[in-house]
Amino acid sequence: MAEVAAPQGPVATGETLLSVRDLGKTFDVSAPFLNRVLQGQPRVHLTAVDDVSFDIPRGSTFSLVGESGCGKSTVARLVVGLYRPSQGRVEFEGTDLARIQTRRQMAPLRRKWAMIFQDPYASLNPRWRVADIVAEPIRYHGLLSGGQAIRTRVGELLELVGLSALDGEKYPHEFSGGQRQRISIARALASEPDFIVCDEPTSALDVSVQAQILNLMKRLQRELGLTYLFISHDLAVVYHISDYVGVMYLGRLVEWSDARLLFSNPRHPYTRMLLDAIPDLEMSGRARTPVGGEVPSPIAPPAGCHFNPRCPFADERCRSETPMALKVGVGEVRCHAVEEGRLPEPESA
Amino acid sequence: MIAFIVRRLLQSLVVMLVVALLAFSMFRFIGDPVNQMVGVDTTEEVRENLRERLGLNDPVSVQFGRFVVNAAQLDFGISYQHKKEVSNLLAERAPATLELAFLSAIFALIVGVPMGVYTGLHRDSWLSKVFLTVSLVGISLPTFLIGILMIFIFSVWLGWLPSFGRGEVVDLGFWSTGLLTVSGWQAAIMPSITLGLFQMTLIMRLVRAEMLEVLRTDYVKFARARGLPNRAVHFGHALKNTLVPVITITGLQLGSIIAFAIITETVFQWPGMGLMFLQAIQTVDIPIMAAYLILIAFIFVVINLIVDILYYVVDPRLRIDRATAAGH
Amino acid sequence: MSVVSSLPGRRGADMLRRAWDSDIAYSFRQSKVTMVAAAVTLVYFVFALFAPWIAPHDPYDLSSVSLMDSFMPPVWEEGGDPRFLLGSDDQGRGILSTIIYGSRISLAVGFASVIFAAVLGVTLGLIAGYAGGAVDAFIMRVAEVQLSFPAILIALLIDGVARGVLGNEAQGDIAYFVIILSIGLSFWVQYARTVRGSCMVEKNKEYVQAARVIGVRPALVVFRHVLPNVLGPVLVIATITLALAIITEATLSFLGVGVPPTSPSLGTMIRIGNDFLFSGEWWITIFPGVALAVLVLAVNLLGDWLRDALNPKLR
Amino acid sequence: MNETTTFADSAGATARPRGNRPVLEVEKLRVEFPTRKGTLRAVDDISFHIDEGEVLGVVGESGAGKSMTGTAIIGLLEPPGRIAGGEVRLEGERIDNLPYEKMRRYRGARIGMVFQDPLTSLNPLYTVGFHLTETIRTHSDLSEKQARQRALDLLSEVGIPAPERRIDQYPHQFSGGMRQRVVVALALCANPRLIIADEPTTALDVSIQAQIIRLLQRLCREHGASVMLITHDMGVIAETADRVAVMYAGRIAEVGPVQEVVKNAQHPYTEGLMGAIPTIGGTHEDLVQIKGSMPRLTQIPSGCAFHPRCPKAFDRCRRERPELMPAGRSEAACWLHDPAEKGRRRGNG
Amino acid sequence: GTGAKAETFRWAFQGDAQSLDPHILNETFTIGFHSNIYEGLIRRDEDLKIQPALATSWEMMEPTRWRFHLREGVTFHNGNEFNADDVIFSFQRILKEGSDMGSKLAPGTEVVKVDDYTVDFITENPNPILHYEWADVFIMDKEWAEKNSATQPSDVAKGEENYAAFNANGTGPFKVQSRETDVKTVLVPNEDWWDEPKHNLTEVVFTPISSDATRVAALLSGEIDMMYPVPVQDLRRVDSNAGTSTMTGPELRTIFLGMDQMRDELLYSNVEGENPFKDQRVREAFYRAIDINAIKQKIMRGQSDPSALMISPFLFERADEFERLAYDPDKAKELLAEAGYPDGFQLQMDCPNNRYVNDEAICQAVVAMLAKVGVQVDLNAQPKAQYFAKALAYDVSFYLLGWTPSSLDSYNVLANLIMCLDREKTPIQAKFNYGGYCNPKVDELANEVLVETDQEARNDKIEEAFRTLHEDRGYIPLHQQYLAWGKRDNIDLVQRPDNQFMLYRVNVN
Ligand SMILES: Nc1ncnc2c1ncn2[C@@H]1O[C@H](COP(=O)(O)OP(=O)(O)OP(=O)(O)O)[C@@H](O)[C@H]1O
Ligand SMILES: Nc1ncnc2c1ncn2[C@@H]1O[C@H](COP(=O)(O)OP(=O)(O)OP(=O)(O)O)[C@@H](O)[C@H]1O
Ligand SMILES: [Mg+2]
Ligand SMILES: [Mg+2]
Repeated sequence: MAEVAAPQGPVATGETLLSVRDLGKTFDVSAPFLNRVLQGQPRVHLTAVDDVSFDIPRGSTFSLVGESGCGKSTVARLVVGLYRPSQGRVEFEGTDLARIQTRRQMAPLRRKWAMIFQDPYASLNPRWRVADIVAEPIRYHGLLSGGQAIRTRVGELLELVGLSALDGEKYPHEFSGGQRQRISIARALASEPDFIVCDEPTSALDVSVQAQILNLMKRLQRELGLTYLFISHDLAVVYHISDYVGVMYLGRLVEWSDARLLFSNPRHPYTRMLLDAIPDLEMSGRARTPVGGEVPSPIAPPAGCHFNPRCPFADERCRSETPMALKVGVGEVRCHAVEEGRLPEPESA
Repeated sequence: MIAFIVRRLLQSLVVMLVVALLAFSMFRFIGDPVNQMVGVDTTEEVRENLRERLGLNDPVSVQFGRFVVNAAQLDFGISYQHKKEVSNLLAERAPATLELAFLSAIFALIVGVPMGVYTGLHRDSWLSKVFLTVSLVGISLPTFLIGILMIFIFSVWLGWLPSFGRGEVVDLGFWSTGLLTVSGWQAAIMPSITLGLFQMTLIMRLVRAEMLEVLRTDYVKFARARGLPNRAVHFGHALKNTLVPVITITGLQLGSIIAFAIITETVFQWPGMGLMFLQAIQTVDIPIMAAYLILIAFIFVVINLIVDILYYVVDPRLRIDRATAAGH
Repeated sequence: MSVVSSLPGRRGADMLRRAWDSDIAYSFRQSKVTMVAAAVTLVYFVFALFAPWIAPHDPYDLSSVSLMDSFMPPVWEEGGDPRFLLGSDDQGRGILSTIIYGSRISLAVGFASVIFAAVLGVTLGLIAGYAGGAVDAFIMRVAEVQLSFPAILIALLIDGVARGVLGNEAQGDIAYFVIILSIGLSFWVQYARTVRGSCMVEKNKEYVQAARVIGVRPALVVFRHVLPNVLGPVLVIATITLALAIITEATLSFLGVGVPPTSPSLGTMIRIGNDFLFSGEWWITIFPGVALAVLVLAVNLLGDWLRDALNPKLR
Repeated sequence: MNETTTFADSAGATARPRGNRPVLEVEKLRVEFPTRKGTLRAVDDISFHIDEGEVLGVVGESGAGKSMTGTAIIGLLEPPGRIAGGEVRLEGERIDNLPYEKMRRYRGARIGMVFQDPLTSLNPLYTVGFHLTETIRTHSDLSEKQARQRALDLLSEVGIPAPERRIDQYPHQFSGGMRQRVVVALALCANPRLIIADEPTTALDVSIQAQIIRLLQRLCREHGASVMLITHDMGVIAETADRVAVMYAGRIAEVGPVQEVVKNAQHPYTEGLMGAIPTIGGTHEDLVQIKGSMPRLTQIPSGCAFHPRCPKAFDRCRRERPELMPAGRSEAACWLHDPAEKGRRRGNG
Repeated sequence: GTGAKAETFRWAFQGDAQSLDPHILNETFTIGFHSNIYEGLIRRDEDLKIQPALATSWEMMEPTRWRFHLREGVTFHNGNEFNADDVIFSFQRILKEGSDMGSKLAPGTEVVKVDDYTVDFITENPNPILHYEWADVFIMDKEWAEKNSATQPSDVAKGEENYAAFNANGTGPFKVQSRETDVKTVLVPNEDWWDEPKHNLTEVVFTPISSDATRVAALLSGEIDMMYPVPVQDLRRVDSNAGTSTMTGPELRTIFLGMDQMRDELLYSNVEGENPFKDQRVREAFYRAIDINAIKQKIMRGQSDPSALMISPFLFERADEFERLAYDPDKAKELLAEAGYPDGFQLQMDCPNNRYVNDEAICQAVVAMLAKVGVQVDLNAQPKAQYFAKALAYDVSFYLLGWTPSSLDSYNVLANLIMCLDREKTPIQAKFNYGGYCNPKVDELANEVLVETDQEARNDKIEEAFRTLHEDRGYIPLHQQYLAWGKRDNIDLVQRPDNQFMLYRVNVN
């Protein structure tokens, strides 16, 4: 299975736009000082992202999937510079973001990326006119000067995402969820970025609207050559939009690979479990092995492989030793069982 | 829990220190304390001598330290006006004010909470509207006006209730109470209603707002969906959840009650601390002002502590971010 | 409609219509009580603003006040004088004129202190909410200290301090500043707490993060994005504290530590009139009392309505 | 953590006890909200039934009126919402006009309900045990002690490990999945004949979602209860339901056996909906996209509410409102299936 | 009620006696309150005639030596004997730090014990009215004071309370049973009083009620038996109420306006470089601007006697020879113009607001009246404590004050208010002449009055002094306010024009 033909497409051709290396982020979630002193509680750190590495070639879509709290959004924020990494680094077009100290130096980079958020209701400032919202990056980065120029550009952007230029006069609450998400996209495109981080952009939308947005995003990617980091917990959506998919569990990237490959031939038991859990629209009558249990607390994750308590294949080693990333095809997987080859082959879907 | 209480205590200590600093600055920097103590014809020599003896020539930090130490021992010096130890003065007056505040708070609670629950449950009934309107009027009439009108009606016109004072007071050693005599209770009726009215309307509106909010929550809906009787839904689930903010606000309001007692005490000639404080303001009797300041802060801190502990008892989630709860 | 709206001339009309159609305007039109309250408040405003043109006399112009005109009952009572519609007070000032001028003081003091409190509270609240951490803790501790002293007490204290520091000068013009300062100081905590709460909610909203991704400076984020979105509750608090401030000013004046009696506010009038309740000159205290209660009631009603109208949960 | 085995047997179960007698019959149900802009019809003359032991899935986009239907059936519409017409019959007994007290006794005892968000469905101030015993004792005359025993049984039945310890804990000490189990237990306390589950899994992670769905399925079968499963996840319906009703703008667009609706949609809306759902293993082609979005209830178009978005709309759709009519093995509210129309069009064509 | 049963008498005043220490404050109410507990060598009867009290008789041995024979067999409330040592102790005590009574004894006076019941006073100068003010010099028990370290009225620096401020041990008709400052003081009759009690009380409860309305209400509702002052506007109401009535009569106090005439520039005025009050025309303009009858009619409701003199006509038999300057605003304006202030000027007026009957209202009226002649006055009305602190610091430009000569003699007025202020002297000469009016001729006359023993000649001199003051317009006398007491009809009491309340003349019927 590993020797699937190298997938064609951006991977082979494009240069790497974003490179994430050994990225880690810990939050201090300790009890207040006094509690620690009086009750002898230790300092507590929550490792939201742990040793995550991946590359995104220009013009492709890299998706992160995983259950709630596994660190997807944290990765996204690290990538766009909302958080500083606790370890590792993020390189954008070869520039290490950690090296940049001042806001001023960061500014030219910032306009090269943008972000789209999950909640279409919270991601637009309700007190601003749509035109102002979309124009904010233009104004802030000083991309255009003159009210008329900006207005024209905003009109273009709105039309690009399938709205009317006249909609700029309105306020966000006058739009439906799908339309708002289009406005978000228009804003994201305003600074003509190369790279857009999409944090669950469709999970608050209805399927019919989701389809519109997904189609729009794909169209924009084709037309503008955009690169996406796409975050979702809906595997079907991810499958649909991605070139590469990474699966996260408790802060770690347990497996990443070419999208089709990953779905047709999942390696990691967790990936398999996720795929199994998806309700099957095809109603193939396939017998599935539901995995019990819930995601443990990220504050005290299980030792060794974080997945071991829920994993049917876990053994002693899994419980004690953290698996290292293992190169498999284009992607990587972190699993002792895969490494040892003691994993049964999944029946292919 | 211990850590929580210790933290609260530490914070209280900080609050008290800040207040003490305020009080001390008042004491030290408003006018020359020596001027307040001696007559105009006192010579500079005598003044200097006095200054030295009072320690006013020491470094300010030393003076503050002394002030705090003294205050901690309840020694606030001698009132300029009464020529009497402030702590004794306050101790004499405190029972009156505290009893008044206590009665008002009780009144506010036992009338305000049921009215709030009623108006919350029966949002659109005419009685609710009456309650709400009346409560608005209650908020809009200044306390002193209410007091004056009450005296006018119940003492002068109808002659039912005494218009001033505490009635007969029984001395229990350190505490003198008016709650053991009929005349004491009679005398307390109008002042405590006057004082409690504002808080009552506040509590009523708060309970109502909270009830409306809680009745909208999923767990109330779910409780109904489980077929629980209204009583259980309204009181077991809804009311209990409103208690958390109600306790908080009531606690905070107790502080206000004591402060508003100043007005009520003035109108009804209630012999409490507020009356004395007002007189102290007019005569710039700094020691009394300073001590009252510290006392009020202390009461507030204690109430807060109790509120926090109650909070702890009521809410198993041990959420201690009161700021958000008190926000609405 | 949007085509029309791009024409500058029609834009104003369009906005008006939008405002008229908005939920707030609708709920306003639905509530008769609120409309009456608004009308009453408006009348007070007009009176306050145009007092010199509206009031029959200028009660502050002492040379026009004659002691011999004092204690005139209202016109409809026996012995009433048509010059004094609502009667006159112990100095011969017309009650009506004095009420009009007094409301002016009450409203001015109320507004000034509310604005002072709002600016202070909103600023501190935004700082605390956005910065978090130690700054937040510090501001909130200060707020806690402040909270232990309710409005009236703070006002009295500041007044007392001012008397001590400024001596009797505090009686003059400074009296107004002292009152505004003291009432304002005692109300900022409410603003700060609410704004801090909203700010902490808003700053985690995605539109704020969107601005941060663009790289907008924190100060600008707070000012341009967060501030406009926390103003709703601020408006509600402002209305409610306006009513409170007016009462507080009246109370202070009643306690004799407010504005000087030569330019009486409603509270001072009530205090003065209070002495004449038993002697039958009820109009000296009752009319200003009613005027005060009606003003405060109207403002409170507005505040009440505003609170409900701006609360999305109640819609 | 041993649910894995507990539920292994429930997977793939297809045979259900089936009676012919409908447990629930809804006829021409209409729910209205008076608003400032006129009366808003959230549920518009819908009719359907649920047979004994049957699971009826209800799908539709947000705001289609799914929850309103459920809430109206259990009689918990919040004013100003009200039932403006139609009938609801539970085992033949009309329940939409019962006095409050009588209906209250039915709630929980004869109809149970599960809400979407397990985080907010439980009162944070009470223990899980209190919730259970309170409900049990409301609907039976068990003693405190017996009720507690029953509560313990229920907890272990829904797969809460160590119920003895857990029963006295507060909701916040439970994870999301655990809480939803408790909620299910609460709904089943008094063995109701019908369970209305309003998006019981939407707030949960995929892996937990599968667990809860299976739990619900199993328990209803064991208790012999019928289920009205409201969701907007077609996948969940496909896995769980026997029949499915598709709602659009307050009306039922199509109702039929689940296989039929999924694979052989008769209504253009259903068809579009199915096409809009991305599937794993499908192509990366653009998704089928229904243009526009569901109308606001205040601006429902005349005739068939779907006609502005419908690629197959014709004149009649704009004028006349179609009722449900037989279409294949299902029923659909679409003029395309009107025999007269078929004839006419055939004739025309 | 019937005679035999316990008669509790409840009464109220607007404030409390500031202390129980009889020497700490020279203030009418406090002294009046003390006079029911403590006694002086002499006392005044209801017509203010001097009566023997703790002294049974006295004589002037020489112009500078007076002998007082003390009453024997008198005991203090604690049972201690009263004797000459107590008298000497008390007269020494009033000169100590913290005493406000020092002025009752001329400087340099020696108090000499002759025997246990005889005391001589040796003065530096002859003084025909030496003992006139001694009804207010209360005699304390020396032993008691020493035992409780209360030999000094106050010692602020010690930071201790003065025992005598909260406990009383006099020889008077009543004993203090309990006291809560500002709340309640209960007195009971002194069974061992040397004099025949003329009351039927078994208990006296005193409550201060500062709010006028509340105090009136308390009387009307029968909660108290007697109270004063009754606000003038409420007199009618109290009278018309069944069961209550008022007692009014002119008080000895004269209310007047003072002006700063000593500074070269006023402290509180917009006039720079000169002091308008130094100009007699300005003072007269002020005088004439004030419509005293309007004040009487509207503010005092008739409860005042306009006065042309700085002393009550009761206390100076030739008072009727004086007449007030007529109210004449036009003349006032002319005078101001002549003086160089055609457009008037601005100044600040200090006024107490809780000291005299309607004090603040009077000041407001004065301000309004002056406004009519072009003088703009900022009114600074303040509680008496602040007011007196300010006035005693001579920090006023224009002020309202009231004065009762405690010796009931004109010399007291001259010496305290009219002679030239001399702050260098100890005690200060004319201490209460806050405006520093000064005319050496008056000083000379006053000094003669002090030693003049011939009544007619003395009156001539007094008349001349007052005439000079009047011509100078040194003060603007306003009126004598009326006493206004309210009581229940079943109470029998006597009202003294000096506003002292003699509990031992109260009967409850
Ligand atoms: N600012 C923060 N402080 C402390 N903990 C945080 C913070 N942000 C995130 N976390 C924790 O880090 C972990 C990862 O969070 P993250 O938001 O990245 O998850 P996610 O995969 O995006 O989840 P979801 O699907 O719910 O959005 C979670 O356990 C979360 O509680
Ligand atoms: N209180 C209300 N007042 C007015 N309209 C309401 C009210 N509650 C609900 N509605 C309207 O009723 C319609 C149906 O709502 P319902 O909650 O049944 O939708 P739903 O299909 O359950 O959607 P979702 O998938 O979002 O839960 C919605 O369009 C909503 O706008
Ligand atoms: Mg996330
Ligand atoms: Mg719903």
